This record gives sequence, C-alpha cells and structure tokens, in this order.
Amino acid sequence: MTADTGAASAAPMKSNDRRLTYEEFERYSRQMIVPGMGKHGQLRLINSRILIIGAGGLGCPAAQYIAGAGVGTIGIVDGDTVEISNLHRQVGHATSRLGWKKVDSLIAHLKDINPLPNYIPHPFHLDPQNAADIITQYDLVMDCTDNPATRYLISDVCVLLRKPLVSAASVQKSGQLIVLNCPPAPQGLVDKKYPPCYRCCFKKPPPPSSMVSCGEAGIMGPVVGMMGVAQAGEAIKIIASALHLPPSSTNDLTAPIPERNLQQPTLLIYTYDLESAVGPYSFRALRMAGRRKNCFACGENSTLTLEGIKTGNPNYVTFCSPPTTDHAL
Amino acid sequence: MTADTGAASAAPMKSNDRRLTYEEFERYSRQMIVPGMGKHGQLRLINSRILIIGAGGLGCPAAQYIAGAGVGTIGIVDGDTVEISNLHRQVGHATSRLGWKKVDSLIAHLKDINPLPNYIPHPFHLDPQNAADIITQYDLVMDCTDNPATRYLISDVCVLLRKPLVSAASVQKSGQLIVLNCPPAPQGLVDKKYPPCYRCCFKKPPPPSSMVSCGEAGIMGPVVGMMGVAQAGEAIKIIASALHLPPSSTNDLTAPIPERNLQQPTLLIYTYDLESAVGPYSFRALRMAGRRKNCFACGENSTLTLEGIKTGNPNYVTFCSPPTTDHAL
Amino acid sequence: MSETAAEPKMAITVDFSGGLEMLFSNQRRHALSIPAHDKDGKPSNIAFLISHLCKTLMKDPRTDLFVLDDHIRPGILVLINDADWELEGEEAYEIQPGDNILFVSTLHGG
Amino acid sequence: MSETAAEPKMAITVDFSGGLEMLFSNQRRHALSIPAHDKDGKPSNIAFLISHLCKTLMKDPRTDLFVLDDHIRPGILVLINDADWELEGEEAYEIQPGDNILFVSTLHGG
Ligand SMILES: [Zn+2]
Ligand SMILES: [Zn+2]
Repeated sequence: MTADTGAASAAPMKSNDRRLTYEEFERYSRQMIVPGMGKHGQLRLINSRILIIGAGGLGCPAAQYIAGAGVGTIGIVDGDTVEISNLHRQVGHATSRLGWKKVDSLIAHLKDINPLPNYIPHPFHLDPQNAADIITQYDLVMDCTDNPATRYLISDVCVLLRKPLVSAASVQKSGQLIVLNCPPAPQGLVDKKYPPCYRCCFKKPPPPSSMVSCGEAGIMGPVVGMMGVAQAGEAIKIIASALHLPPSSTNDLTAPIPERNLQQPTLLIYTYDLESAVGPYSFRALRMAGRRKNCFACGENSTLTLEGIKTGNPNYVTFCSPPTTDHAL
Repeated sequence: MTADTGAASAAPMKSNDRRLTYEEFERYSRQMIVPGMGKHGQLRLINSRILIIGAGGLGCPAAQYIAGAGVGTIGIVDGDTVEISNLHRQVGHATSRLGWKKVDSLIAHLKDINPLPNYIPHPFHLDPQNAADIITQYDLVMDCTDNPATRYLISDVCVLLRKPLVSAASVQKSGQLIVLNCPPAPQGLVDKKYPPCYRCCFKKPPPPSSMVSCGEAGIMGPVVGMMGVAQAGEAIKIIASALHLPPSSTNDLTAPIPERNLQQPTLLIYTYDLESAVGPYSFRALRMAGRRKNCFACGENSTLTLEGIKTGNPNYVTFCSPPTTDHAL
Repeated sequence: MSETAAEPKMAITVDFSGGLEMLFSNQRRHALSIPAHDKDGKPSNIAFLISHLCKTLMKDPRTDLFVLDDHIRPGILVLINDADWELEGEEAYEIQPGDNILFVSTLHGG
Repeated sequence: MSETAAEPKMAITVDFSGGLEMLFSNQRRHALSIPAHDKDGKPSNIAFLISHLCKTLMKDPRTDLFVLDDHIRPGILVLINDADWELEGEEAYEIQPGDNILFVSTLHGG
C-alpha cells in the first residue's frame, strides 16, 4: 500500500502541478494531447485511486484501459480463481494462469501493460463486513460484479462514503451502463437535482426465479467487453475532468456542486443481435430520474449507516434471495 | 499455415457438424449457450479464417475477443514494432515486449488467452503488391489500420475477392464503425440493394491538410477500444450466423442473397466527451446508402482489377497524398 | 364507419430488451394498434397496456416473468419515449399516439 | 408583424462530429433559426445552409477545413435526420422545420 492509501476520502489534489517524469510523458503523450486532457488531466489520473470490484468479463477490459491510462492506484476485488470457461471473454487472464486467484492473474497482466501504477489486490469477495474498509481507500468505484446483492451493497457504501460509482452489467446479448452518485452528495439531501444511487434507479431486485447469471444464461465476449471498456471511459473522464469534485479552489466536499456536473442521469443499454449488423437500436440512452426523495439509501429519511451494514442491516441476502448461482464468473 | 489455407475462397462449411473436443466445449460453453449461437455457430467460428489488418489500438482489443471466441485461423498484418507510447491503448502488447514486431507481440498474448486457433503472422504493412495474396486466404477482413490509403486498398481488394469487411476508425474522442461488402456481391452488379463498399460510403479521402493521425492528434484508449471490441462483435456475428454466405444448402457464391442478410447499411459513430457522462448523443446510428451505381470499385462500369492494383492502378498514394505521418500507431 | 368510431385505436411501438424479448416471440420491436380507451372509457394508460400485452401479445406462458400481482414485476424498467416512467407518472401515464414504450430487464451479470 | 412575414425563419438543429465541432466554438449541437428562403426566394436547401453556416456560425478562420470550392470538403459526411444525404437529394434537399443536419468528419486513425 502507498503512503496515502490510509488517507481515506481526502481529495487527491495535492501534487497536481508537479512535472511528469520522462517515462510518464512518453507513455501518456498520446492521450495528453487530446483536447481537454492535457497535463492537468493526466496528473489527476496519476494521483487518483480507482477500485475495480470484479475481475471477470467487465473487470478485465475495464482494468486494461484504467491501467493503460495511468491511474496511480488501482485496487481489484475478487475471490474467484481463473477457469478455462472464463477465457473467451475475460481477456486479462490466460491459459498459463488457470487456477490463479483472478486478482493476481489480472494484476500480473496489468503490470506488463503499465508497471507505473500501484496495484492493490483484494483477493476475496466484497461483503458487508469488509466493504466500507476497502471502498474508503479509493476515489471512485467500478462495479464489475455479477450478482444483485453485491450491487446493492456497493451502492449503499458508495452513498455513505460519497464515492462516485460507474456501474455496468451484461448477460447473453445485452449490456447496461450507468454513472451513479456522481458527483456524490450527502445522504438525505434531496432539495436539488442530485444524482441517483443504484437503489434510486433499481428499487427492487428481480425475484430469484427471473434472474440469470452469465454461467447459466451465457454471454457473448464482445458484449460484456464493450460494457467494460465503456466503464473505463466513464471512470477516466470523471477523474481527469474532476466531475466528482467541488470546484478545484476548495476541497470542501459539502461545497455546492457546479452546474456542469449535474447532468441528466443516463442508462445506456446495448443490444447485440446475432442475426443483423449494428443498427439504430443497438445503443439506447435512457433518461433516468435523479435522486429519489424516499430512497432507502440516499433519500430524505434514510436510516442506512455503515455500522448498520456491518452488523447485518439491511440483509442483502434476504433482500435479493439470490439463486444458487455459478459464482465463478 | 494450415492445410486449408491455400484453398483460397472456398466456403469453410465442410466440418460444421463434427463433435467438439472436450477442451473446445469447456472453453466456449458460455457463448455456446447464448440463444442463436449454439454448437452450429461455434463450429462456424472454429472453421473460419479472419484477417485483422493492424495490430494497434483497434486491432489489439478486436483480436482478444476474436481469439477468445475460438475463430480457427487468425491472421494479423502489421509492419510496426511496439513502442511505449502505444501501451496506453494497445492492450495486447506489453512493456516486456517493447521493440517486438507488433504481430509477434500480439500473437504471444493471444496464444495465452487461447492456444487453440492457428495464428498467422504477416509482419509487414499491407501494400498493393501483397494485399490480394494475403486477403484471399481469409473469409472475413477487419480493417484496423490507421491511414486512408490502406483503407481504400483493403476495400478494393475485398470487393474483388468478395470478402466481407468490418471497418472501424478512431481519433481523439471519436470513433466510427461500419460493416461493408456483406454479403459480398459480384463487382458490377447493381440491380438489387447490394451492400456498399468503403468507396460507396467515402467517395474521396479528405485533403491531406485536414487529416490527423492518432500520433498527431492523440487518442483516448477507451474510445479506440470500444471500436475494436465492437468490430470483433460484428465479425463474430457475421461468421457465426453465416450472414456473408448464400443459404447453407449451397456453396454457390453467386446464388441470390437471402433477404435477411440485405440490411440497411449503418455507420455507427461514437462521441466521447471528457466533460459529461454518456448521453443521448454518445452513439448515433446513421443510415447509409447501398452500393452506388457509379462506384469506382464495385459499380456498374468499374474497371478495377486485381492485376491493375498490383501494377499501380489506381495509385493509392497519389489518391490520398497522405501527410508525413507517424506511422507507428 | 360507426364501428371504427366506437372502438378508436391508436398506433404505438412497444419494445422489449435485456432478455424480455424472449417472452414476446423473440421480437424486440412490435408495432401495435391498441384501444384508445379502456373498458371504462378512460384513456389507455400504462397499467392498461401491461394487461393488454399479457392478454394479446405474450405467447409465453410464464407471465410471472413480466407481471406479478397485476403490476410489472420488480427488475423491469419501463421507459416512455426513452424516459424512465417515474418522470412521466408511472402506471397512470396516458398513452399518446406514436408513443414508444420500452420494457427492459435489469441485468446483473458481469 | 410584416417584417416577420417578410423574413420567415425556421428552427433546425445542426450537429458537428468527428472533430468538426472544433471549427464551431467546440460545440457539438447548435439550435439555429435559419431563413426559410434564400435570397432568390427559393426554399433553403443544404447548399444554402452550408454557406449560411460559414457566414454566421463559423468563428474559426480555417474555412477550407469545412468548405472547398463552395462545396462541402471531401471527407465530410452530411446526414439529414441521421440518413446519408445521398438518400435525400444531397445539396438540393429542401430543409424542413425541425430537421437535424449532422456534419461528420471521416476518421482514419486506429
Ligand atoms: Zn438513492
Ligand atoms: Zn462501392
């Protein structure tokens, strides 16, 4: 762990005007010359800490581009090991690393793409007991998981710790992507057009009988790949443009959020069709509502706390009563 | 090279009803259970030969998913070597392979994702002299190149050899994707709604002064990554569903093309914005015209021939008069 | 003529996505002509459309994958002209001619 | 009142993509009110729109990146309501109120 990993939610603005090293400049030159990125955006990436939860079909491509872009600290959470049925879509793993912990396999691959970031393995599944302790070490969270219980848990902790969340999901020939809780606003504040959390958009999980996992229902590699790469794109822009932070003159997270950052929340859906080429309905951008007044997690009278989550309140398992699912995906 | 590599444009339908090996079944199970794919689609992938031209920002992610999906023969064309400024987006290369030929570096990576395909390196740039000899060995071509002269050359040869072409491009914060010449129709046939070639859609290259390469103008990794993964998705569906072939009862390439395969040609454009989240204008699907009656390459009175191309007619360099560009991208 | 006037119809499109299309003949887009009013003479709203779809369009017997207790089942988003139905009044939204209604199943895989 | 009648306007949106937005104040979407007729009294068409944009909307002096010899420069696609202008009559297409015209630069990088 780096020295500043313990600094919890302090905004990582401190060394955003240092010089780049020669290697940094060489590595990142092609993205630094893109209008709007520049040295300033690059330093924000270098000084940021991103947590990728799930090292599977979404997490692999997402992590490749997060590492390539030079994000300074990259944490990866996953308790699974690499299986041969993963490899058609989990392109950060390899046949030579079958049986490895996925976090170790993916980090080995990422280190060879870019040795400069600080990679932090969390080789176990996220659960209500460890979630806050892990998430608090990062500036932004990417939900690349495969089950609803973990998705609600991640969102709840991100609301309480005020972390922006880039969430994606994919099964068979469909994919979804949404940026949540960005910029983060204090729990209970509903007087302005604050952004939604996962629960604002997806109030209740589907009944277990209607849920399908990638193991049961299958998944096309490029479909989940598109969503993972898109997640990386959203995470990079949030950090590079500081879309999650108050104006740079202040580090006060309760300062008013700039207008430009309060965008219409959008759920992107991707529909892949084996029988026809990409067309007008392949991608749809759906306008979602903002923060809900009565949201269980972020709403006006929310009683959700980090303490409660740790001690089993809410109970994510009974809330989602998940099917017995092939977890290794 | 495999035994059937020499069999030029014979349709690869011969062993589409054999049994899968145990390893094939294990590797591809998660995509085989996707509705519409199945064992039949998987065997078509295994028996197919795909050529990826360009092992850069598009070619790397495209190749990862093409290899993962189990395409049986994968050719890669590129004359460049791996440079450190490539690595933020060319995620199939690695720091430990700096200075390697890109085709060798990418194939080393792909072999570890999936050792089953037959990988064929073409470690030089495509040019008018070698283009037809290489392209004729494959069933489908993916244009992952970085300059207009090669793009027109690839399309012209694909028209003459009747190969479907999945074409993408990307610079800075923009990407484009289009499926061309699919299903392929004989040159000069314009009486039906045949699909366009690259020249039908993009009649003339821009003047050199207005062209920008990724080296000069920069490129965001996830933008070119999205386009590369999308290309893999289109190539996989074309092969798995045989969208490029006459009805399976016949191997006669001049047989009438089934209605379902004659789709409205669509140009997908992707616009990435560093200042705002994914939204309604991030993806647009544009309706393009079909084959043009007077197209230089595929139209009614076209004089384009493979012989001509080899002997300098047309001259792609003067047609595009490219700027002195950093080719190593 | 009088019969048409007695049962005015309106043309809308209904889309299914995220796997729900499998419940509706594996077809993602349906161009429909639906009654402009319910049997009580009130303008057709989303609640009416949902029961109408169950009765007339759904061939799959597993209706509980679409409707539970007469409401859309949890885990399905309803979009009215690409906007979350919460922005439009949910079940009570009165459908207009030409509307596009999208039902999309929430995904959790990765 | 008579002045308005003498110079009727129509509202359209004009989009720039693929890098062309850099020539137009770095703004991708412009809601414009353009003259309904050209100075000869003919309905405004795409050719008119292109010269109108050069005169009124383009601040960048490099007009040759958008127009060459009075026509749109090679390497720029023109889309009328998301359809290639070849499907609509190219420069001669008469613009309708509410139309969306998209100019997109062809990309070659990879
Ligand atoms: Zn909420
Ligand atoms: Zn053509």
